Amino acid sequence: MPEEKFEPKIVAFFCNWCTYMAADSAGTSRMQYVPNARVVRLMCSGRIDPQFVLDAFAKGADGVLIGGCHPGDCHYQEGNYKTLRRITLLKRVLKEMGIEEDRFRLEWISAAEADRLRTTVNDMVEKVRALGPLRLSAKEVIPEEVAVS
Amino acid sequence: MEIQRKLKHQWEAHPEWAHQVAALPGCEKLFSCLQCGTCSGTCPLSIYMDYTPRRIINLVREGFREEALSSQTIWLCASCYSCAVRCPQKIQITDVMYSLKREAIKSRLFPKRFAIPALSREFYSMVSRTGRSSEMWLVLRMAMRSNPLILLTMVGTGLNLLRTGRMALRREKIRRLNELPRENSKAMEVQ
Amino acid sequence: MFETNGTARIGVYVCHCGTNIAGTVDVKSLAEYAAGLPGVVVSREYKYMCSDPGQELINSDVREHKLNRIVVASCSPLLHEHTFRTAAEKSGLNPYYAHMVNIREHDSWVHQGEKEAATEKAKDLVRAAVRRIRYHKPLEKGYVPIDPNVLIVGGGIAGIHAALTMANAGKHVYLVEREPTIGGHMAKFDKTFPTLDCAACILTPKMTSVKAHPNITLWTLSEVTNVEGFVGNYEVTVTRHPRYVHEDLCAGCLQCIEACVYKQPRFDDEFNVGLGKRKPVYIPFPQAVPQVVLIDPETCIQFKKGTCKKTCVEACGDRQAIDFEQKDEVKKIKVGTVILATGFQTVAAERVPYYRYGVYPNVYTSLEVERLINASGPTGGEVVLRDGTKPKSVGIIHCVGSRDEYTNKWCSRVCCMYSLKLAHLIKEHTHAEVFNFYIDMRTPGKGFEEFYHRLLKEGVHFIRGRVAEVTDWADDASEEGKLVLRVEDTMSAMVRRIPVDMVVLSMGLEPHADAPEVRRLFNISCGGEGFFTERHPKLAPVSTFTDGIFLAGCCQGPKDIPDTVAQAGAAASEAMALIDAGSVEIEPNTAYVVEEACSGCRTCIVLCPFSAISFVQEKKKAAVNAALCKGCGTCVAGCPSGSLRQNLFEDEQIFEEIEGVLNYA
Amino acid sequence: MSEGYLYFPGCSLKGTGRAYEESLLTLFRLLDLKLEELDDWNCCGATSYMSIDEGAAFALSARNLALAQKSGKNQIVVPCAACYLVLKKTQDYVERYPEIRDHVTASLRSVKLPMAEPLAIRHPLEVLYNDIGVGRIRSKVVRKWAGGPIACYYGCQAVRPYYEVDKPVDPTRMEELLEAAGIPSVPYSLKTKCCGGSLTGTIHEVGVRLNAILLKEAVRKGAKAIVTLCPLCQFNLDAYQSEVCKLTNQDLRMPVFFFTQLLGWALGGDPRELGVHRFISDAASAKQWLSEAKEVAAHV
Repeated sequence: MPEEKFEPKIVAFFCNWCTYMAADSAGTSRMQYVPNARVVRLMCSGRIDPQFVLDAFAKGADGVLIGGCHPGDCHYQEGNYKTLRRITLLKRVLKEMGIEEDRFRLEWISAAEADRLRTTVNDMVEKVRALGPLRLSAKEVIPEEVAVS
Repeated sequence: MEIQRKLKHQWEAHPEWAHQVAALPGCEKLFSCLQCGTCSGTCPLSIYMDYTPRRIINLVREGFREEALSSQTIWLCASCYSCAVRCPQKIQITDVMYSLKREAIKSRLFPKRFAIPALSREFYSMVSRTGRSSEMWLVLRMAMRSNPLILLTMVGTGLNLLRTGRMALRREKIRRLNELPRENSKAMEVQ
Repeated sequence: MFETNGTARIGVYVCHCGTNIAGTVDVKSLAEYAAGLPGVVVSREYKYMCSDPGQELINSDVREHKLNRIVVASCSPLLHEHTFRTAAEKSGLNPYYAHMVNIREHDSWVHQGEKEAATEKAKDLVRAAVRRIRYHKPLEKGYVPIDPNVLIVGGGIAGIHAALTMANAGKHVYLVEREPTIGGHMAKFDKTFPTLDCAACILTPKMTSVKAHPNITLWTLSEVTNVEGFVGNYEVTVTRHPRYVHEDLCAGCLQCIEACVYKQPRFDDEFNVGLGKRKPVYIPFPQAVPQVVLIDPETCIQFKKGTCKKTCVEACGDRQAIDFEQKDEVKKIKVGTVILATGFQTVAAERVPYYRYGVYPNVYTSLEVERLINASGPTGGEVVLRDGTKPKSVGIIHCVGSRDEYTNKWCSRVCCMYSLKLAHLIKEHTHAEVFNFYIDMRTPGKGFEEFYHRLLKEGVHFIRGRVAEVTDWADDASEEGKLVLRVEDTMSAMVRRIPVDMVVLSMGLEPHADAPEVRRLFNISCGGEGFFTERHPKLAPVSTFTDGIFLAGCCQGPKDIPDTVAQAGAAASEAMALIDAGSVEIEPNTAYVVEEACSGCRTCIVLCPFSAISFVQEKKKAAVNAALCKGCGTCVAGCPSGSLRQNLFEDEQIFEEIEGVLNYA
Repeated sequence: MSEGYLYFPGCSLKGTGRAYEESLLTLFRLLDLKLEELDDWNCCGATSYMSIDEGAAFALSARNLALAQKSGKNQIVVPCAACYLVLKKTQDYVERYPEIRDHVTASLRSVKLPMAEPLAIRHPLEVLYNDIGVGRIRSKVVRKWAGGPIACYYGCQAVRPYYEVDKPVDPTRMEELLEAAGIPSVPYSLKTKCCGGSLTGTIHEVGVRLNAILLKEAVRKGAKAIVTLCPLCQFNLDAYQSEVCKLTNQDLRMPVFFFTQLLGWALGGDPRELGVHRFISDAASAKQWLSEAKEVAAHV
């Protein structure tokens, strides 16, 4: 729908203890931000399987945002470090698939950083809007098994 | 002594104007004022003002345009920024004062025969024409436009400056006058 | 009765939450939309789903329409997930057949005025939930036993009150205090507002009974250095720093202090915030608990040079309580619950440079003045300037370091009242002319406003205006040798210059500098300003998001003594409620292994920070110990063969959610 | 320092503040610092311009920044406090407010000038303090001060709202540099209070009162002279002293120096080249102190 204004869809994977809470407190303090993100709640960003991200892109997400606790603050001690390792690998895969960097973002947002959450979402949506809708070319087949750990 | 009526009806206020001011650069935080008076307390000139800076902020915030624009306060402000750096809410009061000065001049609401608006306008036109300000000429024209008596108070000073070679008699001018921003006619028609 | 994983009969419930949601999200069309989704049998919108009638709605629908899945679109699951799981359970379903959609915090509240977009978002989220819940399974509730012992961190009035409450109820309390004595800030105060009863008189009895109580283990000069485990089963490491005196051997006779080679006290005395002096061997203050001396290695000759005559050891004699060799002692304890009562610190006066603290000697902080007024303080209760003279005029500046973008934005809540108290006490002690400079007078509390009126009658000056500067610039003879406060008297709209002999800065309250470390240690969260965050500002004010850890006192936000004590009592009873229940329900969101698929590659074993996964040699397969698993799912994401799975966060459920939000019908 | 600094004198330094320019150039020469005057610079607009037309005010001072950019140098020395602030504020607000940036860019483009990249706008006090340093000043002192303690007066716009020149609350760099030059100072609580700027010319009586306060406190603290870093401050305190004395009927006469005059003198500059003949009030003491100089060893 390039003719009318393009509204990007962002799938956001938030960890229960930091970023999800940040989003909650953004709500309680009535901070206003763009309505383009859809949150999928997980206990820890460490639960995020690269396939979730690939699936999201494959099924029509224009961007994927991952939110976890700051390094050292993980509710489960080190889950977010594991996330970081996986994501760095995943980023390469996405690059090869021709998915622009701005479409995939990992942010550490603590429960206290409601405003940071607000600006992150706004900023990402703005960037993705600039990129336009994601169109994975036909030859692009999402690898069923991307073993990253 | 004349007795003044102090009652204000709400229809006399211009709330929308308050929001226009708050939209100007530097005036964003207008509405976060706590009325603590730090600005007035730190201002070296507040003791000569008809409204203290704190009261000006509140007049603007409540939309009392005439009172704010015709106050002497905004012309007594010497832009020393004490208030701006001390305000616990980080309100750039100096910028608020500037914006009020500009509007006062545009809408001719400044105190009559008050030298400062005259000075500003003379300064403005001189600089827009020559690119430099020559203090002596400036003072002369300012005085003529506001209150020539000022000159008397200045004779002594003038002589001293001459004696010590501190008065530039030649009118300075820059070479590439064409590079100066155009005079804003709206601002100048006031003359 | 409907314990079936087969065909889903889903009920969707959209909550208006008054106008909180309905004001922004078109709840009617949302409910209508949901009704059309595959598997949905009933779809309703209702004013308050969390209310009894709301829950009853679910109950009757389950019976009537044979529902076996419940989706509630309302507020954050962190708030009401438990409510609706219980509702499902009451109607005979497995509680984990209920799922919540957050259309308030994540939608209506953050997209006000965007009705259309917000409604679209809500539809996406509901659709995702409807798709997800089809893959839910019945799960057994998980329970863990609660260790009856409790750890209380911080020995101020909050920690003391919580400790006594629980100890009296027969629970064993470990009270850990960083300082050499308990008592905290309150012990430093002279009188307490508004009743003006002496702080020591009401606090010290509680302090001594802490020491005496059989159920309380008191560790001063100690810090919590490590915390492991989870609700009901915390394993805590406490490091006891050496005081170089054996607590059990010292009788508190204080003869060692007499005998110290330093004949005169000459080192800054922390308890008197630097106004008094002490020796290297000292007791913080006469009623300190424990009544035991300590030696400060920074100033003791024996520690610095090793050449001291050790007259203190002589004086101690056969007791042999003094031990220069004492080292850190590490204690490991098991507790089921924790109460954090770590208190606050006052803003450093140097951060408000315009008031010239540390430049002009007669500018004091409120805490310094508390000590000056205190009968057991450095001047024995004499309010005198540093040169020993009595001030004839005193200016008390409120809100210093509070309500200020340059220091702390918040109101510190107690400053107005303690400033009034100081004004009264200073007048009483010195008959000086007292000026209070305030921005807003905040006296919301029992007897507070009355106290304010009392001071008005006593003739204290109240000037509404924030002092711009404290200066020694004298405008005329009347100001010579004085400190001049330049301020706008906003009530009379005049700028005034008020010369005084003494300036008191009513410093604001802020979180301890090391609050972030404590937060990390106990795995709880802080608000932007750095105070610990309660689970819910209204409904769970002393709980945290980490089960079994509770808050009391100013570590959660500025508050006065009555509120602190009330909160400490609340924290104690919350903890006891857990303990007396004997066990606590936990999310059954643990990981498990699908053995036939497990290749035994052991990738998962290193991934688990809680070593909950072991390798079973005979089967050559991984096994998860549910008791140790915390349910983060890191191993699940890492398993190459997909044989590790997580309850409540199964791959199918998450994929369905992803595709659901992306509008795949 | 090899590549040297651009120099923006501003209108006052060509008129009432002439001595400031003379002493500044002399001092920088003594320290082998190159100053290159910005070619065809224009008035910064001061406070008056801002009171008429904000857009034009920013555009006006932006022209100077654009010229500076074209000259290829990346730092410009601005001795006049007012000019210093206006140039800094222009650069800052152009950064901060898109609407202002757009207006200024357009206005500059219309006269074929580029929008300047941010460059270092510096006040001589801070240049001397940071680039030369108290130590090097001390080592270059060749004269011994006989003039008694002075009060360092910073005024407003050099120390507010931008804090590069010195600390906002209690600036001390002038004191430090002058102490190094062997010139003692008194604690002066009004060092950052405003002198009223152009008020002396407009609402005369108020302007004079402000200066009376400053002089009274200086005398009270035992100062024998005031030292400034702004042409307008110097002018007000110097030119209206006799009036202040009448107003307060106290003898508050004292020379009002530019800090560059005292430093230049201490480093051996020729008094004439430091503008010693340009004082109005108590010129006698000024002349005396700035000439009767015993040479001393190159350390104090």
